[in-house]
Amino acid sequence: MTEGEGRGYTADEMMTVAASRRLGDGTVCFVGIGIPSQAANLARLTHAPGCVLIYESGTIGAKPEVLPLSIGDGELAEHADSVVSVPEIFNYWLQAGRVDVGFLGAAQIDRFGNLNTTVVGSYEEPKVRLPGAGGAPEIAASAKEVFVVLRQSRRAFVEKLAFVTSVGHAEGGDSREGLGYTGGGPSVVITDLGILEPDPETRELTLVALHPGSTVEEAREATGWDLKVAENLGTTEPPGEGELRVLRDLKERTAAARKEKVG
Amino acid sequence: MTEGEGRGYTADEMMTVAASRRLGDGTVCFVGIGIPSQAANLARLTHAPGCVLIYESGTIGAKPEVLPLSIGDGELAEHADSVVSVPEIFNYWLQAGRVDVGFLGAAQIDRFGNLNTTVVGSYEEPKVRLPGAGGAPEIAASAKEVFVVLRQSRRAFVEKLAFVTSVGHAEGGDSREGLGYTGGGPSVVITDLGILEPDPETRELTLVALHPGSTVEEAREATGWDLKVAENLGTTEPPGEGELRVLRDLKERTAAARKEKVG
Amino acid sequence: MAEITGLREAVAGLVGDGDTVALEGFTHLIPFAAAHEIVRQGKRDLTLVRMTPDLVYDQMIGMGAAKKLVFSWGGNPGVGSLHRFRDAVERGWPLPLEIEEHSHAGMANRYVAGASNLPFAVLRGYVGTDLPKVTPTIEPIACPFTGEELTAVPALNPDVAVIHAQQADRKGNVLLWGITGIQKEAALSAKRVIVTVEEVVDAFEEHTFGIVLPSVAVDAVCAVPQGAYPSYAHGYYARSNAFYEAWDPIGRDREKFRGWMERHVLGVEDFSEHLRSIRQEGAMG
Amino acid sequence: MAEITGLREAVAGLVGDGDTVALEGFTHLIPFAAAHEIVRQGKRDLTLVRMTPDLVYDQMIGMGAAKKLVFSWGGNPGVGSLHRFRDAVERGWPLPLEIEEHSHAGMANRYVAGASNLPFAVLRGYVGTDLPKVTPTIEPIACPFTGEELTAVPALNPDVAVIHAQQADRKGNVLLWGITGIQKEAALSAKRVIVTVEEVVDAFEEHTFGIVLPSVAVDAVCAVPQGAYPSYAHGYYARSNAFYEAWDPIGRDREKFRGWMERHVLGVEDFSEHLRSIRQEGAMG
Repeated sequence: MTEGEGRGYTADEMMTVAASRRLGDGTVCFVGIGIPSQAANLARLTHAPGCVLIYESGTIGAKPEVLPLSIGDGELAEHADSVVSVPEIFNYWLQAGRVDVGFLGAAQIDRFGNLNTTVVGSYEEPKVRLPGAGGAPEIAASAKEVFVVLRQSRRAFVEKLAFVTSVGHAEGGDSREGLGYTGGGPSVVITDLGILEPDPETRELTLVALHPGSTVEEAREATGWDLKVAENLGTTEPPGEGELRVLRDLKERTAAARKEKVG
Repeated sequence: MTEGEGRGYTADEMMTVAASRRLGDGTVCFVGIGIPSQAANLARLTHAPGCVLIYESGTIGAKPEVLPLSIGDGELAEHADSVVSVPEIFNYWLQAGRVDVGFLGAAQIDRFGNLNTTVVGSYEEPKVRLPGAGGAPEIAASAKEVFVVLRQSRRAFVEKLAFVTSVGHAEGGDSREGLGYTGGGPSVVITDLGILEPDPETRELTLVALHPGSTVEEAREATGWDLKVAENLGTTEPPGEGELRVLRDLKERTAAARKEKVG
Repeated sequence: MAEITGLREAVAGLVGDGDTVALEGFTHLIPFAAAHEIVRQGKRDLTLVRMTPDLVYDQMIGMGAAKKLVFSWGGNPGVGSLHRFRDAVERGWPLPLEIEEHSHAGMANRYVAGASNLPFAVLRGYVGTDLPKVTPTIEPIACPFTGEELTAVPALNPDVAVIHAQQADRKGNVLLWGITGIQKEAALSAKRVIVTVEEVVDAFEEHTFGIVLPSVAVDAVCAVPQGAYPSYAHGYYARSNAFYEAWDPIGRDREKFRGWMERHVLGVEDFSEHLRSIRQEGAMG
Repeated sequence: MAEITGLREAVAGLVGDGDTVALEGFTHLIPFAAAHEIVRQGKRDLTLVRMTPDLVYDQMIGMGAAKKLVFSWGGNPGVGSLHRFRDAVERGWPLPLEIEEHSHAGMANRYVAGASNLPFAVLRGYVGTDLPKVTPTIEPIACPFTGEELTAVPALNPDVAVIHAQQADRKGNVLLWGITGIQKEAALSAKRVIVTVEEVVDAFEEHTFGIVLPSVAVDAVCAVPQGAYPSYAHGYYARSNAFYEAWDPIGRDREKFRGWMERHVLGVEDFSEHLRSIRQEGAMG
């Protein structure tokens, strides 16, 4: 993890805050565990109180007090507007096009925002067996847009995925449209270094903003392909005091709640 | 309605009691409104307390105190073991093969137990527009066996149905098997005159028993085809005192409960 | 997100002439108040979708609001025929009524497909019946794994779904309990959703067979106490079986029917007046 | 009708070597007690089906009970890898593990098809991914009405489904509430059903997101308090996130894992002893 040295926040905090800012108020958001869940809840607790958070365990309008460790913690059902079955959440909500934003992480991403969470190495004789698809392929297929959040490195940002688990912009251009999906694919990739967005024509991920202190060279170094950079490269607004306080409070509450003894 | 003159019970009571006796204890029974509901509840209140009554509105293990007028009266949900959605009752229960006995009525029946509840006359210019299919086609398709209950007359027992709404034994013989249904089709037809069962080979409905006081001639007269009669024609045991008392109590309770004022 | 609004505004804003409209409620929670409002506003050329047309569509069809009916069982439950429905089908009065008929299982699965954004659903049924001869929306489909032949029916995606529920909270989340039938799927299959409720409450209580339709899946929530009468609202009031029985002679006669609708539906402002009006007249007179 | 019986008898009578077995519970109500009993009885050659294998299958796979895994997400939620699962897939220890992997939506719909007695389910997914290249149970299917191409997956019909629930009544009806995940469909898709419950009660209370699995759909009900530990039972006990975190170093090491399983699963009589045993040792030591 790169530290935002001397800047009073970490690179992960910058990434989480940047992701949370993209969530508009009232957005229906399909949330994964980890940074996505942090970012979505940060948004809910700051500028987007009307966000509707959906977890794939079937909770709609979840309002967790502390961050869940798993996708189905009791915390999520406790204050949810509704709790439905897993088939319903995937069929009646995600596939039905009711989700505005799907939030995904990945082990690997390619230049068109396709994602791998299945395997590194060959499928038959894997170097690393990853958890697999989970809800990701259909989130990538059916959410109106997808936010991808992951740390930028050559191991993660690769020229060619070992396995395509979830489709982003496929082969680029309008190739995604030929697949018959109703969702729009990734609209943004937020990393610890900056923000990438697909080019409107080619759909290739393009660096559009750097977080304070990051450089284009760093970003190029951390990307396994020849990274395109926008002409008008922006700089991310650093985390505000309020954002940081709410995020850290949330993480402290979560850590405190987890300090229960085993057994 | 033929009266069981001087015998202390009506022909409809005989029909209802005869139908109720066929329901074994513990049977999972998909119940329609009218005589089927009377017969199933009579069975539950007499020899088959472990019957599980399912109504297509989604109530499983219904235990109505009074007979529902509709398939979805509140009475049915009140003491049910479970209440599920309509898609679930049809998909997870009926189609899944969990129903032992489906109870059906009809406007018309043919010699192979096929049923019409759609139309009399032509479909485009109907003489009588009947209610239509409802749950009947899939009850006929998927219940392990089907009990048909209807009053015997030339208008109802016809040579050729105006419309096949629900499949019985199709064209007879093993023709039903070719349709790919998992249920066994009608195993008995109970009328106000007697009891018919499909011939094991031809599957043609055959009169196997007469209710007390009915004659073969009467039954033939009330049938629109050349009715087959079993060699060992039985006689139905008349309704017992207990059966009649429970049935009449049930109907009285029901009538009393309905005497609420309109508006 | 649902707006909590008046029924008149909701129907005016969300139901258009020529729309495909599904008013659902399986015996329980039938949205009579909304149906009356649609009739009062003179909506026309509707394609009405409903598993069990019941009195609610008998009234709408008899008033000439519908050009087509998609359904699976058209009777007065436990009583007999829907005479306005029959008159329209048998004699084209007041207008010819196109019909598209399925079985309950077919209709239920069509809503499920619609709610799931799939173009069709698969079930075991229809084979060997005459339904495929008269209903074009039934096709065979083969399992790509076993080769087995089954039946496909197309999704239902009404322009508007209307349901009645017991309660909404102030954010517009909707709670139903008791027999919930096909309401969830009907609502989720539609482009626009109107829900009438018995009351708007601060918080919901626990009900084991309860379902909550989240606010985000609803467009308008309208408080209409007794809005499901003469059907029932579990926990609020019982089904008026007497009304269903009394409807038979009214529905049977064109003049009686018109008169009744004029007095009790067209001639009143809203559903609470409707209820006063039929109560005044007494015993459905 | 469900028999209320002991877990040992239920597993002995209803689970056979070579069976396809689905232990379900989506984070909530994971049937750990039943999994341990299956391991203790030395069941072999099982095809294990589960959307999220979790620690429960990490333990079963590590003990060599499985020949095949059908799944959609194999991790330690919020913590990291399932090391026993990875060791079996990457290095064939203790036995090679055949895998059949789907997405969550695919698995969920496979259970729905199984519960519905249909040979396949239809969804929008898999197209453009590498999953169809490695998973043979994914096929294209065309809509017979629109021609649109979608994806079909075959039904799941396990020999045995095992779930954990909060309560059963004395007739064997089963009540679950909170996150109910895929449990209903898993149970209804299977030929035989075992349910472990926190307690058997005289009557159920109201719970809005509660579902009741009727007795007639269940074979055995076994009272096993805390039988979902270290997952949770809403209303009874919370998820032991600490256990999930502490599992990582245990699962990571073959010897540590074997030792732990021998001490706390094979070496105890039942799940209450298991709980005593891990508590005695303290902090997962």
